[in-house]
Amino acid sequence: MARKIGIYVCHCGSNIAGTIDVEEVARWAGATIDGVAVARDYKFMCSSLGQQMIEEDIRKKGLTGVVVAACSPHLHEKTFRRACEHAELNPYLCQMVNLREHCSWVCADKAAGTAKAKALVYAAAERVKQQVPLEPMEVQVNPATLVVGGGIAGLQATLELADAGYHVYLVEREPSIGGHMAQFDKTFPTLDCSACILTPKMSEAGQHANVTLLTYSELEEVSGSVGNFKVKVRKKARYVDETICTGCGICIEKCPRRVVDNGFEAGLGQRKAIYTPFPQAVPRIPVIDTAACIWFDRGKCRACEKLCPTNAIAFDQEDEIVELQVGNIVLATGWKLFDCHKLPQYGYGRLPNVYTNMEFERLCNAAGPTNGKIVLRDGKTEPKSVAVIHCVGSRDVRHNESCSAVCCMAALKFGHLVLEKTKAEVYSFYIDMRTYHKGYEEFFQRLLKEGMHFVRGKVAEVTDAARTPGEEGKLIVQVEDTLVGQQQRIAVDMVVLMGALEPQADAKELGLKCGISCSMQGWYTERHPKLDPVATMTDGVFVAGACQGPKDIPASVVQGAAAAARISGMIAKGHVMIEPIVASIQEDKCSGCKICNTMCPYNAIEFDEPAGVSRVISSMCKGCGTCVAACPAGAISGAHFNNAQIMAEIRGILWDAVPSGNGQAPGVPAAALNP
Amino acid sequence: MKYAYYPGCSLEVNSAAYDISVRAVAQLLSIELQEIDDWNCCGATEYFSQDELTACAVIARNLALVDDKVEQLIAPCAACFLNLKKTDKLMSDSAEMNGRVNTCLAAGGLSYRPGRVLVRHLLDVIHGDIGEAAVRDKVVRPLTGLRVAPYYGCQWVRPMSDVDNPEYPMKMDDLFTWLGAEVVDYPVKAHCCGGHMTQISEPQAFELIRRLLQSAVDARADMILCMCPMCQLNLDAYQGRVNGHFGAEFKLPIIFFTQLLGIAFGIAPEQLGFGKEIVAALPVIKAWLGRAAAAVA
Amino acid sequence: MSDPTFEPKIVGFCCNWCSYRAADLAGTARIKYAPNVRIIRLMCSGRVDPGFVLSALANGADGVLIAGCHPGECHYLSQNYKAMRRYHVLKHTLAALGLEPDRLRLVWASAAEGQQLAEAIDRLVEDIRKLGPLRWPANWEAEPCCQEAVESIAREHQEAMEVLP
Amino acid sequence: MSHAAKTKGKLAIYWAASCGGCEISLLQIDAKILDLAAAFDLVMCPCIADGKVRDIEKMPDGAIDVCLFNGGVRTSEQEYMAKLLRRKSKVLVAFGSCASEGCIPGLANLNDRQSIFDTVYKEGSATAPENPADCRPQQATPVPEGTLHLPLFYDTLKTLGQTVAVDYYLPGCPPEAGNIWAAIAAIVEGKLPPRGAVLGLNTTVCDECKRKRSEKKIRKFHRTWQVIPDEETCLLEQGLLCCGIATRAGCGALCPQVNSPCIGCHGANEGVEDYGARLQSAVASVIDSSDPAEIEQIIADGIPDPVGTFYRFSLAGSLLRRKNKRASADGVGRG
Repeated sequence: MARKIGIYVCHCGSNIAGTIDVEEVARWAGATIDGVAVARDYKFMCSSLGQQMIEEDIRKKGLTGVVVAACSPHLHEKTFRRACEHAELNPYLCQMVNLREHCSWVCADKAAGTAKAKALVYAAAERVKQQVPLEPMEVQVNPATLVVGGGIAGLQATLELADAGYHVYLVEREPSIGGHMAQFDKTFPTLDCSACILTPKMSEAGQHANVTLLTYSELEEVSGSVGNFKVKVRKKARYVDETICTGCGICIEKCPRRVVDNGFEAGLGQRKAIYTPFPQAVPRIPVIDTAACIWFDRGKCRACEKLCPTNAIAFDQEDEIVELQVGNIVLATGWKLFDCHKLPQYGYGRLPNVYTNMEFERLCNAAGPTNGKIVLRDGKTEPKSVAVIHCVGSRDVRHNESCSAVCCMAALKFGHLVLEKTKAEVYSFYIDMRTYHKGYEEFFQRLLKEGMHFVRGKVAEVTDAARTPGEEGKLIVQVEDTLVGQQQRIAVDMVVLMGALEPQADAKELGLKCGISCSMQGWYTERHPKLDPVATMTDGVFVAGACQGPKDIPASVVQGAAAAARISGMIAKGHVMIEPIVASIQEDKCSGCKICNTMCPYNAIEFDEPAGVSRVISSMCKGCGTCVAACPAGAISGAHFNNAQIMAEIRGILWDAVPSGNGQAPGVPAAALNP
Repeated sequence: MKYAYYPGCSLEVNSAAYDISVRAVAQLLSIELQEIDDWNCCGATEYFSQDELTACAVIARNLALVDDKVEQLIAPCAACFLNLKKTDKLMSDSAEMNGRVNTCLAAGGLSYRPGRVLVRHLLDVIHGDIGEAAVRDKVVRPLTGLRVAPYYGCQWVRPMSDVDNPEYPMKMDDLFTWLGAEVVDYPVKAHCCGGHMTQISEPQAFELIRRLLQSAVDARADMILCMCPMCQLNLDAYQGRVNGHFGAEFKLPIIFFTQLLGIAFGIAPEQLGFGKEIVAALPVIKAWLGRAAAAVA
Repeated sequence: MSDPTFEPKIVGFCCNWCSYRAADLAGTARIKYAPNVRIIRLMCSGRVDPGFVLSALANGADGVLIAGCHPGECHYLSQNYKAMRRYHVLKHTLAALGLEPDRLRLVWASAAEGQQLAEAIDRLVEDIRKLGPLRWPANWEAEPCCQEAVESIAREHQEAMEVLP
Repeated sequence: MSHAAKTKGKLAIYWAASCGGCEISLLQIDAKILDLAAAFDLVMCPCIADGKVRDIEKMPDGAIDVCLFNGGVRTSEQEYMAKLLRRKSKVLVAFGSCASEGCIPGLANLNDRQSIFDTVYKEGSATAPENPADCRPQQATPVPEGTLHLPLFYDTLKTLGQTVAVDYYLPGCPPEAGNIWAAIAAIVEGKLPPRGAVLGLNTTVCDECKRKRSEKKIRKFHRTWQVIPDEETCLLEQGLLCCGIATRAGCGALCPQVNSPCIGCHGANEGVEDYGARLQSAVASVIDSSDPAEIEQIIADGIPDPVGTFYRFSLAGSLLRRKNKRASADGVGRG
């Protein structure tokens, strides 16, 4: 049928018209490109008037394709597709030309800009002639949701969804939910006790009818796609039967083996071989640490088993794989602490009284190993002076270029706690003091009044090499006070290193399982850093909390709730529309060579043995087109990006490059040009 | 493997012990050293502060003189090591500098392509290329019970920190752990020895030296091991003056790490240049050998 | 051989998620770079079919740019590796067909690397400018003498027939 | 053949730049040749009958019912004949790989007239010693009787489709007798697909190959003489660069059957614009490495002659048609 193409060139005020002669481009297109029924330019195409103009042309002139030469499709493709839809033209018969981002804004010279613009428009016109109507695909949404990570962000998302009446599977790697927040004593800037605000949420999640807790468990495998994910979770053997255990704690009490607790107590305290991380753990069911347990070590003991009133100890328990079906996934896997050994000049690990921030959290915590007493490693001496060093592993090109966001406020909190609990002097060594949220700056001012000392400068080293008798037996902090412009040596009893927040070691691996990518550093990549920081590039997979980037508690809670809201919306609607940009296999052309099957990272291509052909499961296809390019038989076609369309685009974009004479590219055989 | 060898001026006279022990140890580890023919002074630290081009040209001459068939160069002196490395880098980073230096070299009928020669320090070669296993099975006299304080100084890792941790170097620590010595962990092992400060302002220099000696003594070290002639000179030759200045009683042998390495490998002390140091090291070593023998008996 | 007035025409294939967005970013940041690269959007560098590159050259392009997400950061997990493999094979073949290696280039650009992409484009354009025009189709444009030769045959045959009894 | 009764049609078979194998293959239709003879008068077939060009020239346009044209176009004479036969024939069939996509003669497009003549008349071991004076073919040579003419030898071999409009393509080097007969029968019975179509199957050789196939991961390509492949499993999976994945079916997987990889003589599958592009893309995609250096090594070791591998039969018909002339002049890409 005869093609009637409409071409619409946008001025975007002066954004495009400034460097491109848009009138000329429109005039030229109308005169030059074959099949163009109408070519116009307009101040702002995306304005309602601009859209109306396009819609009218479609109706009145019966356009079969529309080319909008304006800004990036990532900005306004939806807008103009909607306009076409209003005028009953299939939205996939609309093609955008990225004149603004890819041409006018990057070209210095108007002539060159206009020439480039013409080529881009020509390409789009040739392409749109090859485009065909497509219908978005509708997928039902399974109302159950998987939340990975039981820290504050994951808890928030879980409770929001559960309270909305939807079922949630909450998977947590540790024996208890709670995450880092459970280790803290106070929370800035209000100083309310972390446990007091967290534990109610934990127990609520533990008891909620709509929540299935899977603690001491890890995500094994994810398949399927938005609306219908299939998930495998590994429940690690606890050696305690959850169905019988009452959490009475006798086993823990009677267990003869004590070990240093490098997990929850950050190495400061001890725990038994059978343990719950902390008294308020949810669930209160203990786990046996096989590395420590005497039975696993020497085949003796079993004290816990003998003394358990409900015979819940099960030494024969094994890991079990649980299969779940969910519609959406929230990753809230949090962060890990920077390894302070990597900065030997600060002496962590060498100098006993150098602590990490997490160690210090436990030190301050009333429920911690010292019952909240701030004392040196000897366990009794109260420090007379404490130094808090900021940005340890953060804002440091050698380790993490980024700012860890929470350390300044945490450092101030530490300062307050020291001043409150001891008579010590407290020094903060900072690069910049970053206190930018509600009540934060006020907290900083409060600490200034409380008498915390602030030295602006990056600490060169922490050493025990005394130079003066006064320094003997102390830790000396060598620093240039950049405000005074002087080298200083400040002798203290205790040093706290504000270690950086880093991505979990296995963040990339987990991301791959869920089909989402990470930043160079390892933080999960959101769909849009500003306008969509909750969703990811993979539909149905959301991120919340510090796994997306360093965050404090309020920000994590916000993101957790936001993810939940997005998911509730999808569940309430019941279905999602997914772009029809998927691959399909023309079975009569397929010879079953099995090249394509290895191409798909989403296993969307299945092989039908009896028929001897491959098939694309369109609901699982993400439309990358790699198999289309790989198929040696040319049997696979990618909707909206098929060969005919791209080849037409190439010919169009080079309209001014083909030399005269018989320079046309050959077709062999001549007829073999169908998509 | 064959390396070009750049001894540098110090190793000719006051640090001859370093040169002797380097050659002895290298031979034993079958590190073939081919001394650069007609090498010249690296200009030490001063030249660069005077005139970068001159400094580079003077140093580049040595690189240009390296045999085409040899790809790596060993400079035992930390200052020479740094200067050679720095020159190569300045030339590869800036086409302009490269051009100007090569113009200078051309005057002498020479030329040098940046990156042609890889500048190494012996410590790095032994630690990396030879490696733990090979070093361990060369040991005939384990240094068990000997407390050593490795001293790195500045130029080994600063400003170019690609060979070791710039804040807290460890390679000499590793090496002597392999040899069975008790390596003391003292906090100032990468602090400055004062360099030429001794010529400018003795009180400052002496304070810097004292800190190093004090810290090593506090750590109950039997001796300090150096990898730089300047460091060795300052700590050894000025120890008396420092004692006088502070009324201290330091009597800490300061030797080159290659000398003790040689002992562990069973090379006779006289073949390692012992006796040239001012604070005698042999008595300490003999005493230790005595202790060791006693321990065995 | 290098002609400063020569403006190369280069086709760029960008993936929807990283490199195309990098180009968008270059725009939003008003980074000026050579106008010679004309970008075609694909969903993924894994969609780049060697045929696209050949078609571009056969249609008169002086060079081709393929841009994708950084290895390990592909929005489709690992598809840019397939692009990389094809790129190397194709380069191998094109070398044998006498294409200067500098005319085909693969670059990685994350959505945040507008500056880097702009620089990469400028470099490519400069390198190709040095090489001069490619004019691949001219390779098979018949020399005038061919037409002439065919006609002369026709003429001879005409004459031959006239002399028949 | 039932239609033998009605007035006989006229058949022309022409032979341009090709080896003659197509004619041999035609004869392999055996007894069917009688049916052919019954159906057609053979007005021209330089290989087996003495038809005169001038007779063809005298015919009215469209007088010939079917012309099977094999061979590519690499001289002025061949171009003349192609145009002549196009004019005179109702149905022009590009007969076999040479006419369709250039085939082996098309690999001459890796060189040009000059270098080919140099090879033949100067460097060639067979001819050069006989030719000390380095005589070259002249288009016109005056002799007492008048002027002798030789056709012009082109720089670039063209396919028939690049020279004149072709009605049908019959793939294969040579086309298998069965397929030839099927094509002729279809023509006679007028059961023809739309013009421009390829008379053959729309799938690839794997479809006809009995070998066991699984998902592919290749770490090393072997040359055929390096390994004795296992008879059961897919040759490509064994590291032999079997072109069957990309090659149009119709031969019954002849080569794989005898444990030898397909070399692609049937050309590309329906809808594929560039055979080599498809093949490289597929093969590259399953190279089992993500390290550029290693990939380059695998390719360099395993595919020393990429053009001869991916474009053995289709170079002249490919998107790029030939080697870059300017390059072959200044030596880029040589060796």
